Amino acid sequence: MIHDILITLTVLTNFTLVATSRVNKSIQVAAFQGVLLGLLPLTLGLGFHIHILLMAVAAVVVKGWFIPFLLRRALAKVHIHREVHPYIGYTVSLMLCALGTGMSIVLAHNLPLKPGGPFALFVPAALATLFTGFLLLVSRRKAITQVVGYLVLENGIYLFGLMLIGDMPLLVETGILLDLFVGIFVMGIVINHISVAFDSMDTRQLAELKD
Amino acid sequence: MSEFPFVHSLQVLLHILTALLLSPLIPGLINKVKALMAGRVGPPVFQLYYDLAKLSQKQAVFSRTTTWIFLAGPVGTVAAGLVAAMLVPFGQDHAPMHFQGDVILFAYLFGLARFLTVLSALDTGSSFEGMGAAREVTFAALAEPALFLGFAALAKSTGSLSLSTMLAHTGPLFRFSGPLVLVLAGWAIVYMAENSRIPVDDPNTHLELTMIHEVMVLDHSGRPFALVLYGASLKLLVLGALLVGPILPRNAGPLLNWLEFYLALVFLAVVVGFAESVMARFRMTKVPQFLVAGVLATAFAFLLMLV
Amino acid sequence: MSWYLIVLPLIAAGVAFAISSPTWRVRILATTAILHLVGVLAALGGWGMLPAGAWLGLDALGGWVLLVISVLFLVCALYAPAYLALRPDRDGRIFTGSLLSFLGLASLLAQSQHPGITWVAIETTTLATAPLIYFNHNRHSLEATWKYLLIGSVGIALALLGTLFIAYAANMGGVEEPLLYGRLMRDSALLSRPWLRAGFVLTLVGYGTKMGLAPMHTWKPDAYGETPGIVGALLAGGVTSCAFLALLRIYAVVAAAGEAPFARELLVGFGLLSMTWAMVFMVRQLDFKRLLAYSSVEHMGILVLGIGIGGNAAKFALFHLAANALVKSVLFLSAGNIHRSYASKQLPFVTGAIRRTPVSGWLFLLGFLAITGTPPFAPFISEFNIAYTALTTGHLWVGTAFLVLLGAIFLGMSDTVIKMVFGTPSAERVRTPYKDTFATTAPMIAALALVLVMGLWMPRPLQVMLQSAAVMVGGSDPASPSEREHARRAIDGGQR
Amino acid sequence: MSLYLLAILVAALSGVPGLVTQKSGAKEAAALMSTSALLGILASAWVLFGASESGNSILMLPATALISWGLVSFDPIAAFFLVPVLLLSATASIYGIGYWGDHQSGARQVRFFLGLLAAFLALLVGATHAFVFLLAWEGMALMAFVLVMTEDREPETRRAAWIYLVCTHTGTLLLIGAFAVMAGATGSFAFSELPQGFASSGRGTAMFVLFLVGFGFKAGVLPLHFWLPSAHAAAPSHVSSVMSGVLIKMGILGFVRLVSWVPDPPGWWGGTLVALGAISGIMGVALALGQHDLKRLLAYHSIENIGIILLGIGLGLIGKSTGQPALQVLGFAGALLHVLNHSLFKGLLFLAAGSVVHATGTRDLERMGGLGRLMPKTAAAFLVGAWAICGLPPLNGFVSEWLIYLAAFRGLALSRWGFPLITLGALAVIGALALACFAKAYGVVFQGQPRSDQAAQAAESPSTMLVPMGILALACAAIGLAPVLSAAPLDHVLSMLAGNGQHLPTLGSLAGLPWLSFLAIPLLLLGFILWKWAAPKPYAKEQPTWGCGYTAPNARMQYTASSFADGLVQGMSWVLWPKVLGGRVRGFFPFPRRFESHLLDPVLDRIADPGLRGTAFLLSGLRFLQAGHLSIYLAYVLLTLLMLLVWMVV
Repeated sequence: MIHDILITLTVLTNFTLVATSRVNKSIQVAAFQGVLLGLLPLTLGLGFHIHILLMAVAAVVVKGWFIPFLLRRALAKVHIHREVHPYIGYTVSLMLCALGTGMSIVLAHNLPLKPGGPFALFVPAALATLFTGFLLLVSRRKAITQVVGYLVLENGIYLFGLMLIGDMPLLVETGILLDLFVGIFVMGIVINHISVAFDSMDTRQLAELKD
Repeated sequence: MSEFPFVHSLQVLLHILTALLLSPLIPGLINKVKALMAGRVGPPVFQLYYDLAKLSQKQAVFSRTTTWIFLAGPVGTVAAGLVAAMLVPFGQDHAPMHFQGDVILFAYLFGLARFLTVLSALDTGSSFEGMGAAREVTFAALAEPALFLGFAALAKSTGSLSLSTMLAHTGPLFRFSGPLVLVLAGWAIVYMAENSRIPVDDPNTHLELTMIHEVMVLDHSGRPFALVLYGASLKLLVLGALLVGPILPRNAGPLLNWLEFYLALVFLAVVVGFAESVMARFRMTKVPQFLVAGVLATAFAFLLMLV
Repeated sequence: MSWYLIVLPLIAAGVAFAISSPTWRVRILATTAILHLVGVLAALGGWGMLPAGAWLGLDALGGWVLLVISVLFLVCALYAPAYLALRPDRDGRIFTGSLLSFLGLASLLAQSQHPGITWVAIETTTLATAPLIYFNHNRHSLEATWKYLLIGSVGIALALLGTLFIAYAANMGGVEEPLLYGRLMRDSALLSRPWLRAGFVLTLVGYGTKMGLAPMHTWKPDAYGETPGIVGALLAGGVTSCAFLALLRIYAVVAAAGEAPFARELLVGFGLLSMTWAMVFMVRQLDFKRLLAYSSVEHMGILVLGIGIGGNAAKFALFHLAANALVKSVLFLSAGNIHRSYASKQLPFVTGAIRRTPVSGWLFLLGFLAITGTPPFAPFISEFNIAYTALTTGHLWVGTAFLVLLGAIFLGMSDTVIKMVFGTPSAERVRTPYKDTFATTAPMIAALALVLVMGLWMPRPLQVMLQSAAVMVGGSDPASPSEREHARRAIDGGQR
Repeated sequence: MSLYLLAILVAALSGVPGLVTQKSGAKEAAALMSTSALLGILASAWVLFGASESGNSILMLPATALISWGLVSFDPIAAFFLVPVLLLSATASIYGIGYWGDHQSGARQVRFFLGLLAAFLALLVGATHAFVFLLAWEGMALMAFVLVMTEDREPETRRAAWIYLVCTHTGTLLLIGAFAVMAGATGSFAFSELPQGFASSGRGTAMFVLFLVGFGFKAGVLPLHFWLPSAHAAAPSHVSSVMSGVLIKMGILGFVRLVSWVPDPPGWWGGTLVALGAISGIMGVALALGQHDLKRLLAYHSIENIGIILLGIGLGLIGKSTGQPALQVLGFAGALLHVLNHSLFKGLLFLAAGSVVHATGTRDLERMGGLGRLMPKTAAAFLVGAWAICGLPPLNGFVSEWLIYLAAFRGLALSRWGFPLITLGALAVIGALALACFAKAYGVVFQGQPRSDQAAQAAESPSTMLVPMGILALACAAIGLAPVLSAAPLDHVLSMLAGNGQHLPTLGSLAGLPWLSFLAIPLLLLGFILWKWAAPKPYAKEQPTWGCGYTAPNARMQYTASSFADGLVQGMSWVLWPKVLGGRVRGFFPFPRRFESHLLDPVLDRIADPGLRGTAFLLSGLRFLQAGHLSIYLAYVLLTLLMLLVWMVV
């Protein structure tokens, strides 16, 4: 089944994301993940209804092209290539990511599924992606990598949302599309300001406000 | 007593006269005993009467720093002492004034006297008199509980809050028993401290730095000083009546009762004189321990009552 | 439903953003605020007549929250002209526009009967308020904005996932779109329990982040500390109320499905944790704006604690929402004035505020006393009743912990407040030209007066509405003696 | 009832003229406050002497669902407590004209808040509903806080006011808990009798402990007294007189109300109160002995007197739980009368102390002396207060202590003889120590020679300050000389404290109050006659004090306050732990040496302050939790989520 392959690929991209040190590559991988997820609704056998098409196109365009474009533009300004000295090293990150994926499977096991759907892998994959996004947010120092993490986190939610796209398209569309557009847009602006004000994108410098 | 209002009135009159006139005799007796013990002839027994008569003729000298309080001390001491004398039974069963709770008033009248004496000492601004005043209040803080615990024991025994009943009707359980001995022992200590007798204080010295009462009245003279001396003797009498009260049998006629009372007072004076002759004054730091012994004695008396 | 409540502020926001005259901009702001309040009051008349299938409309709960936000907004809007006049260096366009958009979005949220719309409204309020936090355009405000956005967005993403979980729970049970709250509650027996529980956990963490429940509150001190007082007031009283409302809606569904014990346990836990965390950071807190931020964390804790205890406490948690919002406006606005006068918000530098800014100094002191539960101010009523309900409905240890924490927080907070308000202004500190004027203090005085009135009296229709709102969130039983007395008095025939 | 409400209103408004007019408004405030006092005392007399028809009149405030019924009831307890409240407020207000004149900072503010304080106090005594009670309670506390803060430029004042605020708020929180438990039992926030048997239950115990600590904080019961000395010392003296005279009595009011609700108090309640009373009384006076600050000294005496009052209430409670009406009547009556008496003489003492501070500009005892000649009227007023507070006949202090003594002596006959015995011993010790302390205070301040230039240049205070002292002194004398006047009002109050269907004997039948008046006559008469006899004749010689041979004594060589108290303080050093600085003098030709001894507050300086500092330090150690790193903040969110999910699954 195609959707199972796509989901497996998504989970694999998660591991790539936590293991990569080059910022540019992590943007690429996130974009690839976005495309994967964007294509996913077309493979679910729900037909080519206007909702489904809209979702697919929007996701592919936004996740696969627009956001990576924004991020690359910000990256070009500050001349950063590598994420050096993350809070959590790459090996440990990989292990944590594996652990998270395992936990996601356990957790998903506790959540019953509607019988007969094609969604067996969706819940663990969604939770694993969510966790990966969180892991990136927590472990990385560069603001831009953190935004990538946020993007991955959103991908996880999107993946879960696809489970409902057939029965409740309205809810999913309103939520997810808005989230994608506005959230990332504002973040792009903020990243812009940060690079101007701090002349770098290391969030270590963003720790002056504390107790 | 209600059967013989006339006898009763007579007794009241006798009581008042005793309180007013007889007290200066006690210091005289004590001093006579002390002199005899020391092998001297000593001053006459009525010496204090002569002193008082002479002092009341003399011109008084006042310190420039003093205010009216200076005079209030001696005046208040005598006034309070005389009123207190009306609350304690002498030779008869009941004091001229007796009511539930008079025992507290009795104790507080002495407190009033002390307060005014101390203030009149402080009024001079002399550091010697200040020192005496400080000692007076310090020792009183220990004497007071001993007095009250003794009252508590008597109250527990008699079920009464009136001094007359407590002293004159101590009850069969109490009389000549262990608690009574302890109470009397405690009160004897209080008696010596309150009256500034040896071993707490030495009434004969005036310039030694170890004194309490005498140093507080250094600046008094003339009539105020007469009041001071009279007040001190009054205290000896009234507290003496308190001390001998519980052991008087009071079972004979009025006349004999009074006789017993007077004899007991003489006996007390002799004992005090004897004690002063054979004992030395304590070091000032030992005095609190002595007083604590008094508190403990009366406290034990109370506890023994419960057994 | 009242479209105009949503549309009017949004149009006004557009206009304010477009025009160039600062004078007209603040006039639009104030006028919109007044009109909005009037509109809310008019719309409240119909809270009981919400049609069953409506997607948008005011019910008792939403009406109560919207009323609070509208009043709070009015206070801030009346304060804004004087404040903006003091800040000619900053562009008022984005500021005014953001404020007005927030009002519109809050109106949308309050009227939303659909979890999706609720979520959208929350998301957009986050975005609308982000520029407000960045108002000062310096490094610190940027850092605060960055933290606010990222933590807030993550939280909201979790809330979205939680909403989707609940939708899936409904989907499994065969409940069809549209997933209106009313329908979810009516068909609550059909919802899948594991999904519902997981969904509640996710929304609790998500909206809890937005509310500022410990330990997800960490953006709060930074954001509140770096914004102007007026924004702090709006965030602490308005945005948090929005998130709380969103959480309450989900809680109502969960409670209707019979999962209330599970949810209440979580709410009580978060409540106590928030109060404890706030207490830890309020002790020896030298920065008075951060102090207020932690106080906000504390009071968010009290809100969820009240809901978690349930019954009478839930009703007074709703009451506390209003009390807290209004008092926080007084505190943040006066703190802003004091900050302006001293050009510092740190303790060793700010002393003797009642000498330099007498009105603001007194208001800050009174606000502090009010928020810590001093009668006859309104927060006392709610804190008293929450404690009472906890102690008499079997939550003995919760009630005890609540009172102990209130005491400890008072201890910590009073230390800073007294050092700041009393004494002599330090001589070395430069004196800025700022002075208390009528325009910078009158809105606060009005707000404080309202808090005082609320502590003593409340109009009958509002009481009825509050009671029905409480019933929606599990506060059905009139457990308090005051309630019983009231009932008895109603029987007696109203002998006033 | 309407008189009572009018009195509250007038008191509340008394400071307002000063705010709105150009003139200072001090006289207007005093006039309004005096009017209020007259109205209020009239109303009280109406109730207490039984002229009032119904006894209790109840006011219902306009209510809402949130507040429910606001009840204010002018019952005998309220009427009794209202008398000192308004009397002291009025005297303080008159006194304020001269004492806190317009040249002082914040004079209008002081008058305004003093008016409000009086109003809240007056409302509190009549509050019979938890909300109204707490409202008036906190209102009172806050007004007092602002008044203590009057001289907020002094760091010490700020600290004192802060400690006070924290203590009073803690107390209020405890009261909230207590009222909650109580309302849980009675089903109403309105005060009403508790169900039979509740007091002995676990919840009843919790309620009692909460009330004990809550009211104890306000009353200044040791070890909860530690806010009191510094707050009283820091406040303007007329405010101190109100605080010490009536504000701390509101804690006692609370205890009295509590007694009236409980039909069957367990025996240990009274025992606890007696024990606390004994500790407060003895420690209070012991700590007072070692003070150098005149107002702190008086403040510690307030703690002592609260102890005496608690002894009385405790004995009364023991009487109530063991069914001994005599004990009940005497204990409660003594405590209640002592409430009134203490407010009169302590108010008087604070006013006189204020007069001294006003004249010399210092509170330090060691810089005073000889003021009796310079300010004779103030000295006389202080002497009356001192006389009364030592419980010496024939003034009012003796009467109330006498009643408590009577209760204690009667209690000895019970099987629970221990607590009466403790009372007896404690009262005896307290009496002796108080006498020592006030001999020291009066002696060092007013007698001897001035120890400093300020003291030497002191002058008598204006009549606006002397008249209030005179009023209070007269009141002290009136109660002392005619205590029988208090019997009927006390019987009225006592009837509210009786148990279920219990008829208490009258106070007059248990205590021979007329005897006290009767015996005062010979005492005064003798005093008068002897005075006439011994008074200095015009030709009496005046000489310097005899220096016992030392020819050049000066004022600094007088016995000081510290030396006076040294014997007692050293004797009790095992509980007081005086802090001594400076060493012994050694050798034959010693260098000049300094010597100081201070008496730290055992609770504030040795427990509360270090405890709070330590706690704050520990809590500061948790600051690392918010070090500013966004990643860690996000990790909190993640961990919370994971933990909750795991918790949900498990």
